[in-house]
Amino acid sequence: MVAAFAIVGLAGTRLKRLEWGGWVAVAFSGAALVVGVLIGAGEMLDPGRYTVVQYTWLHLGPAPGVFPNGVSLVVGTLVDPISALMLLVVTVVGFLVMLYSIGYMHHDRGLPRYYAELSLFLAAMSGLVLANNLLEFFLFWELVGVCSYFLIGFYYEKPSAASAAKEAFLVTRVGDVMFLLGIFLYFSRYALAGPAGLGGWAANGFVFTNGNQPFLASSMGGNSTLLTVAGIMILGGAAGKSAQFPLHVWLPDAMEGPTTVSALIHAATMVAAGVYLLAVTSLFLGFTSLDQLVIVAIGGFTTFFAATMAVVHPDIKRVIAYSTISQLGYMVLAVGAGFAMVGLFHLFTHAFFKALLFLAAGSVIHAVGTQDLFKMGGLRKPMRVTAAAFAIGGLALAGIPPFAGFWSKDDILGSLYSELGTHPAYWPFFLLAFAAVFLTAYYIFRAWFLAFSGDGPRDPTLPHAHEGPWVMQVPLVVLSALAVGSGLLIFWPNFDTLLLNGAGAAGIPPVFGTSDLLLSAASVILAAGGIALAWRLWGNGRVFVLAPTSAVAPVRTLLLNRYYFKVGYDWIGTRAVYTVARAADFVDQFVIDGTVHGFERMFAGLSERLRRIQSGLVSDYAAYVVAGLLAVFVLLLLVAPYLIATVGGK
Amino acid sequence: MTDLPIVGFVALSAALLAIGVFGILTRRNFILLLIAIEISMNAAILNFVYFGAYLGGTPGLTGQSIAVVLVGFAATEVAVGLGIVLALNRVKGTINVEKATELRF
Amino acid sequence: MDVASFVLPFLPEVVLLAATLLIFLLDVLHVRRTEIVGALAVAGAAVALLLVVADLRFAPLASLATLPAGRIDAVGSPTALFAFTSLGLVFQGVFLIATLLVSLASVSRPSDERGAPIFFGLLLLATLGMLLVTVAADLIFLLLAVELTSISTYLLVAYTRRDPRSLEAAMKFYIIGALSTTLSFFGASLLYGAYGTTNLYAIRLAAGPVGFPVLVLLGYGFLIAGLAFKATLVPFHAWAVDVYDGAPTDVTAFLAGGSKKVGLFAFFLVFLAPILFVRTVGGGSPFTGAAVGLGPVFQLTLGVLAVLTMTVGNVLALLQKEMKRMLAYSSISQAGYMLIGITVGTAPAIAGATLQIFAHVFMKGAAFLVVGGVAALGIGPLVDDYRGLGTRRPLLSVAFALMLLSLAGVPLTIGFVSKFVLFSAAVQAQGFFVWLAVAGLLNSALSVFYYARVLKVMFFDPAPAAPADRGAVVGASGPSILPAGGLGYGRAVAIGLSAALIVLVGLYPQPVLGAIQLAAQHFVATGA
Amino acid sequence: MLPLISIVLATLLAGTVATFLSGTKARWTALATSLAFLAEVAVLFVRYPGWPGYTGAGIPGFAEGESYAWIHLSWLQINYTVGVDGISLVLILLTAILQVATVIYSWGEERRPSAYFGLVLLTCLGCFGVFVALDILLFFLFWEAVLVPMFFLIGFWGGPRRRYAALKFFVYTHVASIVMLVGLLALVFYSGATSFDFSAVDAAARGLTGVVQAFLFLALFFGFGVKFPIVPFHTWLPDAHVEAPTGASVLLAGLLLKLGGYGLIRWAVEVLPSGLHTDQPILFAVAFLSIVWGSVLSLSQRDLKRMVAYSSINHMGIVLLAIALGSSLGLLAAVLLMFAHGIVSGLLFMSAGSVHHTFGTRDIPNLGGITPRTPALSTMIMVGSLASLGLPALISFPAEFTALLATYNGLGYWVFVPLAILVVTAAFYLWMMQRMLFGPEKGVPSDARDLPWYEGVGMGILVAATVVFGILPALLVDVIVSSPVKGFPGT
Repeated sequence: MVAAFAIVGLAGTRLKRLEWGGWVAVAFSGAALVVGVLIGAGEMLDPGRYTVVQYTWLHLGPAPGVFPNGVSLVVGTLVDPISALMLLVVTVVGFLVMLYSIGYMHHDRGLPRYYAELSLFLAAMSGLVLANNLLEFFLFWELVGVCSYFLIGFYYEKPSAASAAKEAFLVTRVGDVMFLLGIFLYFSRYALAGPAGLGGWAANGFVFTNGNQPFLASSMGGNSTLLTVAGIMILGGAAGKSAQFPLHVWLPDAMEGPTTVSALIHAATMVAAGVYLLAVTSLFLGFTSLDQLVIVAIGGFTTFFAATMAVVHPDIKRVIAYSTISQLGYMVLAVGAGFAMVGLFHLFTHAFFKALLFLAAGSVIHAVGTQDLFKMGGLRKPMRVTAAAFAIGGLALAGIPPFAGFWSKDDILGSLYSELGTHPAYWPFFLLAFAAVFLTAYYIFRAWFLAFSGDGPRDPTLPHAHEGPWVMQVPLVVLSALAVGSGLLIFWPNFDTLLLNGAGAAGIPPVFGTSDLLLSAASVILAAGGIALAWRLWGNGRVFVLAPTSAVAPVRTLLLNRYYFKVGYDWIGTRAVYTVARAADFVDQFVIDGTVHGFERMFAGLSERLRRIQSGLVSDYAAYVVAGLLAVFVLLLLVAPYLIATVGGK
Repeated sequence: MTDLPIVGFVALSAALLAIGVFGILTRRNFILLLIAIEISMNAAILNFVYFGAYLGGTPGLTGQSIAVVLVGFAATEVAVGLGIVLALNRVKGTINVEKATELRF
Repeated sequence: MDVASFVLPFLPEVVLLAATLLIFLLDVLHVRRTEIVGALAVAGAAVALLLVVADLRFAPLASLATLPAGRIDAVGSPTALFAFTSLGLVFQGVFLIATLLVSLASVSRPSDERGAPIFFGLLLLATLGMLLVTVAADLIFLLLAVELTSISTYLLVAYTRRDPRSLEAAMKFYIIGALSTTLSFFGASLLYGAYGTTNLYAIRLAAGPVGFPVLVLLGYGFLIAGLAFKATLVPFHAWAVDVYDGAPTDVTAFLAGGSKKVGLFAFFLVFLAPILFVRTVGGGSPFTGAAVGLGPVFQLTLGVLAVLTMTVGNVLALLQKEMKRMLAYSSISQAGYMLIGITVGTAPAIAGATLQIFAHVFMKGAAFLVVGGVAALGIGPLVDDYRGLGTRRPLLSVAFALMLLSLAGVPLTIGFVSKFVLFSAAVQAQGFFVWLAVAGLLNSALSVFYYARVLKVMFFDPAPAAPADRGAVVGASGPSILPAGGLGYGRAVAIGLSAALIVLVGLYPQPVLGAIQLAAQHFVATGA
Repeated sequence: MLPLISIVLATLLAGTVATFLSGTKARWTALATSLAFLAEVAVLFVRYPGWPGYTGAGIPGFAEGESYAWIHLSWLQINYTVGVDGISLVLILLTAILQVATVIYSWGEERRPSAYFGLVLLTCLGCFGVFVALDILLFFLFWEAVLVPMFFLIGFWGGPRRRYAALKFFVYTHVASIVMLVGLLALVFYSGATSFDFSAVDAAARGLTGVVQAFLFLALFFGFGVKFPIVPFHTWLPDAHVEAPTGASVLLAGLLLKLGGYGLIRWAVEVLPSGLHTDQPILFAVAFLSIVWGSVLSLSQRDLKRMVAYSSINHMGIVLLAIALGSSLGLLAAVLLMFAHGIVSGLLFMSAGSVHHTFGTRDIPNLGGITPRTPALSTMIMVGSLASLGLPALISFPAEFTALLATYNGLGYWVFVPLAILVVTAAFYLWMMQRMLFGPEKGVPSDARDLPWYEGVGMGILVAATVVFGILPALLVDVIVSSPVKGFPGT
């Protein structure tokens, strides 16, 4: 069933040569949506059902050492509550973005390529969430990375787009490498050190399940250096994909791609795969407490760190991109603290309201042809739907009840807060995450006010704005509904059980909805404060100009320059590495080849010198004969007997 | 016959060989070279004679007869040498081996 | 004594002698046409070769246990002048093949009427000397037979009598040759003094020297020097380059392909005995006083000579710009390889060296025949003059390339098989000899440089703008695939035959190698 | 029983000769031969697993074996012995695929096509021979026989510095062959093997002491290693590749480098396991050096072909690493990697060749934004690059994954070195694509056309192989695993 879906997605890529290719893609993604909803609904109505389909892909035979029982690589699908949830996100957002693209991408060249790549992405992403083992997970993980690479570089004539695509691939590649090492470490951990009956884990192909039951982290137990390193490596992989500090640099640059791509890949699905990976790992494989601290630290820090950069950016898409990094930080934080389900819940809601924000931003860009917030203004009049959608997304992001973001973000903060007693080391990161709530509300409404409030565009050369076609509006409306409603899922009677079943059996504290009312109130007040500040500075067409002499001006420069991370990475990536490469090239050409040529010259010189003895004068030749005779005598009478006597024969 | 001072005789022929070889190394005139070759050849012939005499009996006779053969051979060899001298002289106008160094290196 | 029983074993030699006499007789009768005289020489060599091969074929080589009566009398006797050995027979075959190829190539050569009888007559006479060397059982007889070859070849080099280069070559050849002869005879006289006999078998069988022990080493030392001249070992090699260069190219082919092997076979006869029958010389080592086996002493000395010869030959060939001199240096280095076989001294090694010598006829001898043919096409003597030959003369170039590749020891050629057998024999002997194999292999790696350079020039470099093909008789313009175009059919056949054998034996060496192996085992087992 | 391998050899030989003689029709002869070869290899493949009862003339562990006396002397027993096992079969398949692709790709060769195609077939013949030979002399013969046609291909059809490159190639590989030959001979004679056959040598070598094994292994390692090529004996490779005509480059990277890997497995690792064990640190050091060096140097190259050539050094370094692990998992990885690299580097070299034909230069900085003008060529470059940097669903991924897994299995955290280098590998391919394929158009002549049909088909075959075996690597793995890897504990 699910495998068929992947094939449908792949087959879809082949049909895109036609003029109406976009609609074909929409149709296929619609079919996928139906399948996804069916699966999701099935899990919701009958939670705790695990459906495993599995084939052996490769049998590599036994390997003495770490894998004495042999290694099999399998492919298969595992449908469980969390994968169903993810699949729902992917198919819903995928379908809506496809639909939206019909309008948004209308004027672009290379549409067959666009739809083919997008379809391939959807197929790969679906495969990723349904994978039943780490290897398959990694396989699709790489595939979505490549799709992302091509889609970021969709406008490949633009050097900045080509460069951003490369950057995205490379930075995530760093993460991938760590991920792969993490896989190996977990492999060996469960192949050798696992409890009885689990030794065959590796032989079974590293699947998450044992028969029809999931392997769960608690059954492994224990702390070890190996497991710690493995966890850090998995975190590295996730950090690359989910753009966590310090591998966050690629995501803002990835905004070079079409906005639809940003919405689907770089907001809702692919970047969330990192969080999904962490969640899956924490549920099935287990993190040590040190790992957890590191993950919490990374997540908490990223949350705040990315939010600060969003505060000053003039580009509407990049503001949302930083926001994505920041929100992903929340999820990482939650997973790290042991609340995988909570993190996934935020992932779920975030996918909808962030896709909404992007699509709304896309609508704006479609209308005015620029991404610079400071050129826009007063757009709420000609674009009512978009303005409303952006506002709903913003409210959800800011965490204002009853919008979806409130429920999930509040849950994260609450869960973390409940852990502070046992883990005082989490305090600073809790505070950072808490502070980020304020920043989040501020920057997203700064963007809203800049774009939509006021009387008209600040740059009068902008074209007259108008709302997009219905194919663009429908997704906005649907996503708006989801941005409001998806958080309410928390009140679904089965929802608790649904997610608990993923975790409860594992013995992970099923903390869910343990929000402290006081804490919730504080965060809502903080968010409201952020919105108010934004109104104060930017509302109603105001433009807040920071005096260059102000004390915070250097901070602003620092933020605008993204803490100089990009500069530093560029330096490493080009200057440092290329210098080493040039040096190596020099060694190759002059030292190694030079040595060889030196030998050549030596022989040539020897040849030249020896040639001289061939003087042409016969008396010389006779002299050589005599010299040779004497040499033979020396050899025969002295050297040979001496050598034989000392070395002892031949 | 066995009390021949054989060491002395061999020393003599060795000296003869040395003289001949010295001549070959130092002379530049082809004719003189031929003479030097003959001198050194005679050292070998003399050796056969001494040793023949020293060994005596049938083995001794072998040496003597070899000496006779070698004398004939030496003559043949010199004749060929002279033929080359003549040809060389006709073509090059000289029999100085120093002048014949066209082939070298 | 029954004349027939004396003459019959010498049938090949007699045939050659008869042909030689006939040629000189016809000369007197003013019948000097190249075709007639050449045909006579070819016929003589061919008949002799057939007789040798028939002997090899029908003599029950396969059985080592029972030695046949008749021509092969392997044991020899302490008083005999001759001993017919199967290995000697193999060498007779090698020599006759060389002669046959050279005379075949020279048959249709445009040469002056006056020169033909001298050329072919001397060629056969030299061959006669070579054949006699292979049956020698007596040191003096051996040296005299060598001299018969030497003197004939001195004259052969000079036979044009007008070319100053040839005459210069002959002069050098003669002087160094005569000096070496002197040294050889002097050495022989010392051995005679030490052992009281000049018979090789008697020397071998003698318990020890009757005279002064040091004479033995000195005598062998002189013999090494004297015979090394013929075998072109470094540092006794200097003449060879100039002579190979200055001599008429077909004579060079004969010198390189044929007569130089005489020296090597003489090494076999003279030195294998002390190596194989490791006996001590009284008096012992000057260092320890202990008795020293002759074998190791010779092996070390010859090993040093072998390495020196290979290396110097190859290094000097590296930069040679003239084709003939390059091939001459290569020829010197090949002698070094062959000497490895003698140094190791086991039956496999001797077989390897013999095969190498056999192969060298087709590789180097035929290569010089090609050079002679190319010169007849009006192409200059420098390696660079061969530019573009590959396009203009594809077949000739391919044949030449085969010979060079074979010299370099590239597989699928006879040169590879021979080196393979030789070096594997050295490795098999283990110890010190492995290093000989390594030295040999490294040298053959070095040699690839200059062979490859010729290939590069022939096939990759563009032909010179002005066609240098003016001497070509057939197909003067444009590529000609006619094998004989301008070469003469005899030469074409000789070259083609050699190239074919290089590949055929390279692919399936069993028949040749099997015979050589038996001969070598025979040689080692019976002491000669 | 059909002497199948001899039939294949005869087919190739006849085809080669016919091609040499068929003048302007040579490409057709060559294509016919190649297709026949491919069909025969397919038969070999189909018959391979569990062909009942016939394991060859007493050659344990091999199928389709044939053995005939060749040179039998008292101390040399040399046979014409051939046979295949899983390892060789996979590499033979690679040979056949590359041969077909190369012949089609080179369809437009106008300079002396008969000689060109003849030499191409001869090279493949030699490689096939190396993969089937089970006798030391036969092996060496084919081994060397590959050099000569390649020398001519580079030297005659190559680029401006072709003579230097051809000579360098020949000399390097020839010197290595000689060391290898000494090693093999010593192997026979020191072990006292009764014949030059693999089985005999393999059996006898077990009796060698550890020191001798280690020493012999080193000699063989050097001999095979230069072909790999291992750093620091690698400098012939970039020069040879850059100057070689495209077809020759493909064969050079796709097949000739594999000879080194195959030789090392067959004649050193399997025969001298304890030698491998002793020398392992050296091998690891060399492998890591090659991996890092090849990758870092790829970064600094401007010439597309040179870049790909250096990346070959990197990939073959991983192969060496996998072999050096001395585990059956490692060997499996090595063989898979060799297959993958053969196909992918072939594709990349063809791309580089087409870039050169189309734009007159391969200088990456001088080209830019070629995709709109030559979409097919760009696609090929992308597929090749992505495959080379290990994208899943393409052939390199299962191979690299297995190799890394094996490395982790054997070396633990050291696996981080090749892993980290994966980033560098990605970097230079991405850099190349960014500059050459994307961005504003630069350096594209006005008459530039996309791939001619034959180049497209030639590359298409390789792309197909990349995808098919990438998705279904079990086709290869099952064959490799089914053959018992000789000489390892735990198998």
